Amino acid sequence: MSASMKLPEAVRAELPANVTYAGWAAFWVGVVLVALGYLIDPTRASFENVIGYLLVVSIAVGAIFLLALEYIAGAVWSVPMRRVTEFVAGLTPLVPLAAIPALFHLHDLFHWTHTEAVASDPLLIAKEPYLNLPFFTGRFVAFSALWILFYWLFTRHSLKQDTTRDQKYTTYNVRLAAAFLPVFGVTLTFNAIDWGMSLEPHWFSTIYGVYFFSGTVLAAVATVTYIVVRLHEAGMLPNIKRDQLYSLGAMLFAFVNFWAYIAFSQFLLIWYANLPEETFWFLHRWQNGWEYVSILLIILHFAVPYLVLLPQEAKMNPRRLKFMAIWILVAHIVDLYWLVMPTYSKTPVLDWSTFGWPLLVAGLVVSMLSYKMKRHSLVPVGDPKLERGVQFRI
Amino acid sequence: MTSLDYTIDPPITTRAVTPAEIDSAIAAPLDRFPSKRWWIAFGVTSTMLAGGLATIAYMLYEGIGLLGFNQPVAWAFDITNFVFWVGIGHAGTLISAILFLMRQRWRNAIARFAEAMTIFAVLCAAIFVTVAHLGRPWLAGYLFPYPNQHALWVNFISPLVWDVFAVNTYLTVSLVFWYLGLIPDLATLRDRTTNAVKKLVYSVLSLGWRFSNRHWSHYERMYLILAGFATPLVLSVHTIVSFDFAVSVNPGWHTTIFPPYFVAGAVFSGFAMVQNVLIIVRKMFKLEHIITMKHLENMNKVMLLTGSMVGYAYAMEMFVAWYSGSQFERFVFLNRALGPYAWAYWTMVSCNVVFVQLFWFKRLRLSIPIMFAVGVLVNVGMWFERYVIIVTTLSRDFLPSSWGHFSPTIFDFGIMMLGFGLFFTLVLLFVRFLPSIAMAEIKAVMDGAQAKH
Amino acid sequence: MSTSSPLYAITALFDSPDAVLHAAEETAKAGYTKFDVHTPYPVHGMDHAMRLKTSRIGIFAFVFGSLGVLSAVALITWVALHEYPLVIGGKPFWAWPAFVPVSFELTVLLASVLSTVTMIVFYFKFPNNAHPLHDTPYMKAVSSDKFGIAIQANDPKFDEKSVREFLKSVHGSAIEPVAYDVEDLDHGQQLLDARFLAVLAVVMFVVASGTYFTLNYAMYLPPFDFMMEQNKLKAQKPSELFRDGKGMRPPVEGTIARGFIPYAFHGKADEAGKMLVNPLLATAPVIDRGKAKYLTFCSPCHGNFGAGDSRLRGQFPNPPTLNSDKVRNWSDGSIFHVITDGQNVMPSYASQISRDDRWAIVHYIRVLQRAQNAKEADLR
Amino acid sequence: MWDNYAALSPITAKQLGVTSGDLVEVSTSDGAATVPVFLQPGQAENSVSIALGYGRTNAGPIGTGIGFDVTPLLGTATLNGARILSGATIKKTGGSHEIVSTQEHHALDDEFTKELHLKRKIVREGTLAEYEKNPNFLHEEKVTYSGLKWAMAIDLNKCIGCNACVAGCNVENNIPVVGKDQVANGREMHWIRIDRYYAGTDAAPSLSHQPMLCQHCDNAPCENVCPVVATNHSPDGLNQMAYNRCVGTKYCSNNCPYKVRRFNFFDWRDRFADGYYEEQPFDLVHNPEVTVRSRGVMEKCTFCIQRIMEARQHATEQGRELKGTDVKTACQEACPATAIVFGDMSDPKSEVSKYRAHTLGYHVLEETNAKPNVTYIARLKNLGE
Repeated sequence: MSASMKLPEAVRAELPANVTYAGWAAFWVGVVLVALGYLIDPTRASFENVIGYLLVVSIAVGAIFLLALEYIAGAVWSVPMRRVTEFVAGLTPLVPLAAIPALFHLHDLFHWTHTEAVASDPLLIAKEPYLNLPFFTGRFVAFSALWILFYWLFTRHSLKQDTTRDQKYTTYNVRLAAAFLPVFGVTLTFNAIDWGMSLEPHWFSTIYGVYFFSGTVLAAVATVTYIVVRLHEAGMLPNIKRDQLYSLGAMLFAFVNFWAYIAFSQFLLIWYANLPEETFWFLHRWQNGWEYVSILLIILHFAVPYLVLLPQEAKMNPRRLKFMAIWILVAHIVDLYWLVMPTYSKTPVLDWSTFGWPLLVAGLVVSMLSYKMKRHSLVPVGDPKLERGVQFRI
Repeated sequence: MTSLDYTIDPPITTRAVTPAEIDSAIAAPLDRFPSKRWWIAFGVTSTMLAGGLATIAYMLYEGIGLLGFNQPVAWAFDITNFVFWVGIGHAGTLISAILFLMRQRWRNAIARFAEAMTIFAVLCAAIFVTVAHLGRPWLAGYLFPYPNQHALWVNFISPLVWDVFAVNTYLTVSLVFWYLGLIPDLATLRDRTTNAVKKLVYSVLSLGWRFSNRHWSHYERMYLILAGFATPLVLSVHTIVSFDFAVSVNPGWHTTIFPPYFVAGAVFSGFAMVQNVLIIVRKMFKLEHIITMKHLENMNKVMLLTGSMVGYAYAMEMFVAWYSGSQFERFVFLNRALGPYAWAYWTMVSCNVVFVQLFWFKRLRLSIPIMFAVGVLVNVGMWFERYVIIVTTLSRDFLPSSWGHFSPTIFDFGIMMLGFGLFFTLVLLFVRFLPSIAMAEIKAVMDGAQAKH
Repeated sequence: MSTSSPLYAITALFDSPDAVLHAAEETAKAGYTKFDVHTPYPVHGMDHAMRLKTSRIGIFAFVFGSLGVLSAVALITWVALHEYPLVIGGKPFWAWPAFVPVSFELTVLLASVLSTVTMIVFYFKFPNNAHPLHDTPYMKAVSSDKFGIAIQANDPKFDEKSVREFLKSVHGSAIEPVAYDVEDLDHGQQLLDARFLAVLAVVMFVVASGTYFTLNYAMYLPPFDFMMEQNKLKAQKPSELFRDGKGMRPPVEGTIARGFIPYAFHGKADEAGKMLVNPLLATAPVIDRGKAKYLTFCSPCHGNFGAGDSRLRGQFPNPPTLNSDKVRNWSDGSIFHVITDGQNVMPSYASQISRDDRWAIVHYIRVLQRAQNAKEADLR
Repeated sequence: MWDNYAALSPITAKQLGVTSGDLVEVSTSDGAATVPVFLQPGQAENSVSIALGYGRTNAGPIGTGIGFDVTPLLGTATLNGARILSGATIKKTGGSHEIVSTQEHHALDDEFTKELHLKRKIVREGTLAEYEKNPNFLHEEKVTYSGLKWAMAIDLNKCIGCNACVAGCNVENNIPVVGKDQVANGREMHWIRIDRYYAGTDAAPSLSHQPMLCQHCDNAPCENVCPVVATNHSPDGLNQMAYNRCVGTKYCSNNCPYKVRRFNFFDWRDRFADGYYEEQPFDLVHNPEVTVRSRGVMEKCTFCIQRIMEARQHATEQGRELKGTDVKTACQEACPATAIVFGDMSDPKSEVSKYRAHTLGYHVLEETNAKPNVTYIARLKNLGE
């Protein structure tokens, strides 16, 4: 490439103090709401805890997936913004913490933990080798450990490159990504089965893991998009052009469609075959007020983002991207709510306690970003693909 | 690993070539009399085609009972081959549309070829699902919604009607997409040739294209839009093919993961077929510098990815069948692995999941004999995947009283031959009569092709 | 290329994309509007350099896509709810999840095909193989590896000399004039050409009649006429197996079918009138039944009220009134006999009207007679 | 079953070292005959049963040369008297004969496939003692409908498995004979069949049988998948077939949990024995009220719709509503044990409604939610405990 291009220097930008304070405030308000929820109604709080946990998983582990995707595909457009993804993935070590309160209330959450219920239910007896507490806990620990390990390796290599500028770290990470993808597929699926599907232990759907995956990627891309656009607007990411934003917008658009495709496939097949062993799960979500949540989900998670992001111009418009990123995150939270809460309640429930975990997670993301930005360059200056990434044009 | 330099864009061709050289390299096979090897290959494939057509004709005369299927296995080779060919057809659109949207420049060298193979494969599939499958193929028109005096329309609830719409849409849109890409190349050929007949044909086919930038401007936008349509379309087609099974109540067919799983499998087998054919074509027509090892390696990587997705789906099916606790589900999957058709199941697993893992190793990924062998095995495996899904499921479903066995007859192999004969005959004619690499697209991504401002 | 034919454009060739991009910018800057750049592949940034507007083809795609989804939903809804509603698998008539795949496919089909056709026909004015640029050395060059600019003669600022100089100033080589071929002169868009329309009409006729023939005849030609010619003996069809050639076998002489009561008074009107007694009581249901059967079978001749005043009056020997003294004085048996056996031109109705219904009709005729000849006592 | 055979219990067969299809020579004091073996769990040990009437030399195109002539076993004394002979011997001759049965034999010792009919609740049984203790040991879901709706009930307690219903149905509905080779390939055409299952062990087998026909499901999986609406639902609850519209995709058969649909793989009538079916007087044999189906068409039990239509015509002629009792199906008429009941299930007083409401009534494969209209009455066995 042309020598005229000047490589960016390490960028040490810090979030404005008020943003950092707002992040901490949101976090602590969230913590208080969650704690209050546990004091008042532990059962409901633990269900909301599951939503919060799955939200953190989808943002943090989804971000690791985005890192792996960049390396394995040899993508260059995302290199100038990769640090943001790494910072978001920085939530990974906190992921297990988000599940700890719920771990103390597994009995409230999971019907299959009730030994007397299992004893009289042939289906649950059949599932016992998988659905039992020691194995469940074991899986939880193993999955968390794997995620943290891969997060740590990815970012360690990337950060080392800032100073050494050695291309071998890219090669390391490419190999790491190849190793991570199968691990990601298996862990994310079984984590979703454990914390989502087994809430209604009689129900089963083979596509559940893929469904959760589509939401995961969407949540991670939306988080990264929002942060990138905000930092770009604040002048902290000068290398980002419309071309890079377009790629983010296209990913959002693609995964909005992918989610709709997976969700519709699952619904259509179960609706069509009309087998009682499967339909009851959707019937729970189509009765007593849940039908409004279901319709809302279609509008929030598919119809609106689809129409808004459809024009080519929209995918590179920073304001619209910022707006849609938040929109999609909200839709993702509604999606998790729709997956989890019908098990808890026959009718939809919504009050202050519902907002505890989303606030907590939002605060956590901002605080994590602020913390990481103080310590590391906002641009992976040592990455050999950086220059190509900066020059990327659609 | 020092050989890789991440700071530079990977080159498109292995050695520097000028646009004029591209033209002559690609147009060369069209200008000379075909080689003896081409004629031998053509002789073999057209004989297969003729044999297949004879089989179909005899079946039309005598009845599809000549095939081996029975009660309860009422679908067998016919639908296996249909799904197989539709699947093969998926690589083309994936390469031409999805990789285009992802701005993977390497796809330009193989897109034309893959698109052509899509069209040929979908044609094969269409033949299987009509004449080799229907009890009364002469009434295949009933599958289309047309106004008639009975006021009776098609059943829009039936997945088979979705199939009719999906396959026809896919065929039409693929043709449009392929033809749109061909127009500039046909114009180039028109301007190159000195033969009056060829000139007339190319002139008519190129519709008067004259490389005007006022046209390119619309053309590029249209190409992007078509790619945007083709991407969900390609997903929808194999999704709908998977619905053919998944909407049923049969355990082993009714599985919610079928849509993404079938799409992954289709891309998997399609890439294997494209890779196999390209290995031969690049050798025969000396195009190694344009269709490079990098192309083959990338295709192998996609195969590794999709093969692993297929493996994931197998594992999920097995796990959830167990997890469901339903005795029907559990039985069907145990029966697949241990029952009378276990040999087919394990052929499928080893070909689709195990062998393709060789591509983890760069050296094997770059070895032409190995990758060719794996590509063939993948297609064998994917054929058996459909066979396993269809035949084992049907042979032992709900009522043990109605269980049965399927064994193919010679006519089953006859219709199978028809598919391969038709496909490879069309491929041979294609490389002989049309530019098998998109000249304009290659030129557009070569070094120095775009202004450096 | 005769010198007498009018000039189309002056062309110049360039060797690199940078050169042509620069030249195009300059051309636009110089105020030429009717010019075109020809490149073997799309050169990025050229739209901007030529000051072209962004293509609006996407709007067509959106419109055609919307048309596709609307037409699919409209067709399916009409079929499922109005044209032929059928119960299928216990699903609702309007089973919307099942309609999504077809709607999607039609959307993609119409959007892709129609917008491509729109682009080729309306934007490109194709098919058009009679453009002056065709078969020029210029075209041969730009179709392979050269880049060219053509400034057209119909540009308001066009002046041959200044254009040549301008092209030279932007480092164009091979600056050549391109003239119209004589026969090219009038050839623009030829979609409405009479010959083209004639060909189109022939194609339409062949396709339409072929489709009609295929759908209505070819699909049922032998040997595919299996179920039209079924190997079974339908009622009243002949059979070669029997000497008399009749497929339906007459009952053996002297036997009667179960449930069949023979009529003993064929041709014996007087006896029937004396011996037969109406077995039915004149209850309201019986009279209603008689009325229904009377209105079906009798009223076409005898009129709705038995007055013999139907529309057939004057066409045949006039149907008699049933209210005459003669008929009023008949016994029930006589009326029954006439219905059963016929009289004069009136045929037997025994095969159409069941025995009980004939007796019910008799009751109803009595009702009609009494209504027409009501006594004062009846009115009370 | 296409030929006749020597039925042996699995244990006796093992002692003799023979298995299904092996030829054996059976000899009595009067003579000997060679017959293939067919294993029949439940056959008494050291006994053999053989059907007479096969192996004829002059019985027309269909009957000639089918099976084995065993009359030599009968002496003049036994020919007209008791057909139970003792003192017979069996000898393995070597060689084998292909025996074609419409139902596969499943080994009783294969844990994988053993007794699936009970595990899957296809055949439900109880004991008399169990029933006396708790009549509600089966649970039946009740659904209410309005208007005339056809339904059938089959009492497994009464059914003796004689196949008379199969024969009655074949004659009524123009069902073709397909030939041994086609039966061997699983292409028999019967609209109603007797499913038989074994349970227990070779030494103490228990037999269950069950007439199986189209269940005329309310949520029929077959109807959804037909692309040309050749199969759909009538307002009176019949799952009906429009043969003329059928193009033969066969998906309906695949999606039928009961596998009761039958496909015309060939035009059986011109195929079998040199077009034998097309000769005179076969046009007289066929029921003129029933379509003679051609090749490429799917068919199945119609609940004798031609009889329903005829009854409806009579009712209309008589100016009254059609009643459930007006129609008897061919299988119902043929059943010597009156195990089959047919009628209007909307009428709570009809016999079929009472069967449906019976505590022993159940539907096969209720898990599929197909809502069948054929009710089976669970069989009670008196084990005499």
